[in-house]
Amino acid sequence: MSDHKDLLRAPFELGYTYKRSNGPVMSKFFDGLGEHKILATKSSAGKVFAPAAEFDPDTHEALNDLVEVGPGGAIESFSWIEKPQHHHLVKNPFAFALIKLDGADTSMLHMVANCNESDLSIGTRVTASWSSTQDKRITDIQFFTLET
Amino acid sequence: MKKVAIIGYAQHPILSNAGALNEVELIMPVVHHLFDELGIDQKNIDFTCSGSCDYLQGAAFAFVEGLSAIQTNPPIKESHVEMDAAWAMYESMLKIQMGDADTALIYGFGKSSPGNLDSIMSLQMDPYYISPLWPDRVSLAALQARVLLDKKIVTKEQMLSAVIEARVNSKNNKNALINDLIDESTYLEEEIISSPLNAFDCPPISDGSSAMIIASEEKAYEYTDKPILIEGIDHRIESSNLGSRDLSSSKSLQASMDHLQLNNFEFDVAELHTQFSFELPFLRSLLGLVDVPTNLSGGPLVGNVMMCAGLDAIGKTYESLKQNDLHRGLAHASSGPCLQHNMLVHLEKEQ
Amino acid sequence: MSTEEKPKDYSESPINLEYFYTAGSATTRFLNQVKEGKLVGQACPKCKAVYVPPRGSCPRCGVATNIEVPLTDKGCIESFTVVHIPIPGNPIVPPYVCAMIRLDGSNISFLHLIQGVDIQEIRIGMRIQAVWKPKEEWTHSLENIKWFAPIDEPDIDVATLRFKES
Amino acid sequence: MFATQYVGSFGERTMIQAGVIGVGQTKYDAKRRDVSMAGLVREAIDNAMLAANVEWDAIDAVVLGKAPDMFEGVIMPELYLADAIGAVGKPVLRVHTAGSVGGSTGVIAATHVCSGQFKTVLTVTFEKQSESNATWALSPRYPYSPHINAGAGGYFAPFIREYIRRYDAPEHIGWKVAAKDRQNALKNPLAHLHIPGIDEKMVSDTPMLWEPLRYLESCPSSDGACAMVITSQDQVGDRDVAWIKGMAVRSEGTLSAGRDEVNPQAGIDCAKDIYNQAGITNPYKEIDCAEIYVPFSWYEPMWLENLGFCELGEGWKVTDRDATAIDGEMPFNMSGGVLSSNPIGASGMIRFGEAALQVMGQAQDHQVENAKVAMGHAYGGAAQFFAMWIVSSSLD
Repeated sequence: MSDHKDLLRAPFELGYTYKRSNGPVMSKFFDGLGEHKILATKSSAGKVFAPAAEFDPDTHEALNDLVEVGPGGAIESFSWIEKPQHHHLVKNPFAFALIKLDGADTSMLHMVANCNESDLSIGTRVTASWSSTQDKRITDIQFFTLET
Repeated sequence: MKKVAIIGYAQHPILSNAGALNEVELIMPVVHHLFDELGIDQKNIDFTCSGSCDYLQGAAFAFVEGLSAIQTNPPIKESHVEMDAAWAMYESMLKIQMGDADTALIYGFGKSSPGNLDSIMSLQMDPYYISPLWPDRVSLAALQARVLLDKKIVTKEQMLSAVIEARVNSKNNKNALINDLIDESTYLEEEIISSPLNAFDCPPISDGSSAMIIASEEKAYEYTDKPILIEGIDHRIESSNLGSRDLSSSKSLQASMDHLQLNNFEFDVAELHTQFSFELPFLRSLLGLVDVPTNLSGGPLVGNVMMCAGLDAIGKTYESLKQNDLHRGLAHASSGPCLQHNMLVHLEKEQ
Repeated sequence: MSTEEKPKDYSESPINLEYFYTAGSATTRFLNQVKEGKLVGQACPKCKAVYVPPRGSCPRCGVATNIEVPLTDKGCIESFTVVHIPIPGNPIVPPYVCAMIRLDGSNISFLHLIQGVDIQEIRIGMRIQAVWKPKEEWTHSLENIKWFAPIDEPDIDVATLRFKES
Repeated sequence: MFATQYVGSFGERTMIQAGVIGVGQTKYDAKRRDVSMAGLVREAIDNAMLAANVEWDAIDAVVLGKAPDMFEGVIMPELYLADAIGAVGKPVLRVHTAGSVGGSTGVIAATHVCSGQFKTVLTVTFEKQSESNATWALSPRYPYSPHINAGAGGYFAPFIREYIRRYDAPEHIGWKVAAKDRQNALKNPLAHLHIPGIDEKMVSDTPMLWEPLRYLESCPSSDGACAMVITSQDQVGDRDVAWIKGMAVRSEGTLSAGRDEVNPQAGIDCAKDIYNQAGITNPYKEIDCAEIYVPFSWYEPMWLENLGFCELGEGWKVTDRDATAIDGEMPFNMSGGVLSSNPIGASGMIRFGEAALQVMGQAQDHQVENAKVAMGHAYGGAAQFFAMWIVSSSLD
């Protein structure tokens, strides 16, 4: 048997840039981000899903009625990261948060930055901060910041 | 419907880094241990099913490598779920109930040490809206913890005692990875990873494997006078849309409780696949287990082998019933962020 | 004339994960020998089948291969293909021959390259031997063998290679 | 003490009879850029539920299958897809058995019904290969491993060469299968490859990829999904049904001494098992048509032999005398097969589903006249994982 210290051990990277085709609903959502708009989908029962969901989880209905929500909203929950890990996109202390955008019935997971942990609580108002990029990705919203 | 019994369970000692062992070397000892204990070999097994996840160690087809641990000459009836091995047990049970098998071998293996579990598990999320933000598994759990704390469904004191008790209970599990005791001040001084969770609230990075053998009730009597039967089993998933879920409750578990008629049912013991401290008091309350000895093995907080920990909860419940004068046990397995997918297994020892 | 770039109909999602590969015990034992220029298979204690490279088990019997069996670097071509297309991440320039190499005394084959011969000459059953890199370049990898090249020995009937339990 | 030898028919094994009442597929294509993963999967599900004439409240459980998560970079996609596949509030299982997964997922879905735990089960499999590159995803580069990887074709080509050597098969057999399956694909509007005027000459004129395999002798890389609704006898009503008369899986270890990669024992055993269950003694005579997993042309003659449709060494002759053509004695891959559409994780279920469509009389332009008994087959890994079933238009 080999001793642990003799063990062969080497780093490797599993890296690939995936190509995501967004489909009709999410394409409109990502196009909307380019115009600094956040789109949601509205079910036949009137429930508003933001970001624009393709399917209603409960009725299984395919959703395609798009409505604009936000860009402001209230925090429903958050987790504060004092020391971001290297894979995190924000390098200073920040939060992941569930944000219920104005006009939506469900909340959206994103990041909240440029603030302190003590600034945040459930109900705190935040608003989208737009990224300079337009990659048709969720990162086109850079993060959310405290509403002034 | 045909009844199914658990007739054996084995767990590899949980390691922080099993680098010295490849998949085959992890799986073989637990399977051989079970075979030796029951005096059988692979030829006595009608169906074999495993659970694992390629991404944990970054190898496509980890389960194909793992299959080399099993005797496959002659070829075997075999399948694999890319899920916790608790679901491999579920599939195996259906095979027995259908009449296509009388015995089944289930195994799971997982090595979380080769990669960064926090970033890897981000890929469980919606690939368009969520995973590009790389939310780590602790932060996702923390979102649920905060909701539960805010609604006073769980208290900080309960989280502390979940952590302390897990370490006390680890003495019951010779395979536990963590067995040092901590006190309140140590817990309170620990650095927060993602508030409100600190490192003690989170399960340790773990490598290991587990195996189980189940059989039809009839077959089980060939092995034991007091089979431990799966009296009820149910699993359900919830929406992937975290923002549309009520994180202060569990629709899936409530539905399973109703389906299995477990509301107000009295269990003697329970093992829950609660990976984070707050999940234990949350689920104990939800499942009516407040007065039931729960996670006597220490649970995932003292060793959490991904793709096995759910099967381990079932196995540990089985062991509790087998080794003690206990009658009814409840096991819980889960998958996905914020307890998205849950399984309940109601075990009873024949009296 | 400038060609206008077609708008992308997809979004890019880079996923880069870093891992540490650990070889495990059986592979470590094997590769430690490869580093010394030796090929050491592992045999099944039950059926005696010899595995190279070993993964630590005999899937025929489901037991650990705990017997070390030194092998030569000679063998035969159990079968092969001529690869004509470039493979992502593979630096070898096509066409090249990728063969199932069966070392003498072993009971499974592994894939490696064949060179040092006209591609048209290569056939199933052909005798071959490893061509090693210079010793100073040896590492813990079968890449220490640059390729296998034919040797002047009569072909083998591959039907005789099939393992049978004695 | 424990060994159980199973003999006798499927009906004797299980008290509950199950059948397919709806098959749904997507249009297969190299790149389905018009849909998300959820949208792709849902397209197949909507088609299956429409064909089965069932609503969501009739679905008791969902079984999802696909090949490695690395193809799409989504871990355990049943979690993300729960909403799209209508699984919320229900049990869902995710199967992964390499290339055979589409078939084994069908078997597991039917097992859900035959166990007596569920009445009606929705099963769906998919692959969206355009999200990445299959050759990369199947074998990323690892430390200490030589740069030998030559893709799936490079892996299977040596087995094919050994088959050709063993039985002295002429090279045009591969071209013939490739042309025949693509001609069938012209009758299947959902097929990925539609090559007008395809014939042996066109195949033989395409570049060599992995000798002896030419470009058109290899399967494409496709996006697509396939779904089925499987239900128990008491739920069928007056619907068209493909009754499951036999189903089985078999596996053997990759690197196992004595394994014959050309004619794997696991395939032989799996076929014998389903024939035994379905009461079939002469598959060539008693099976009307088959959808067999042929990703590289030569696998048709190889599987003809492995599955007992003919003696060893005779497979290429069966192909050569056009017996596997859609109007032949033993039609294989009427839909165009894996050679014409290959969304890997779904490819096995497409075989199972197309077999069902044949006995339900719903295969439209690629229908085999009067097909009553059909076989679906899938294989994966290093030709080591097998899943098969026999479906019939009647329960007796």
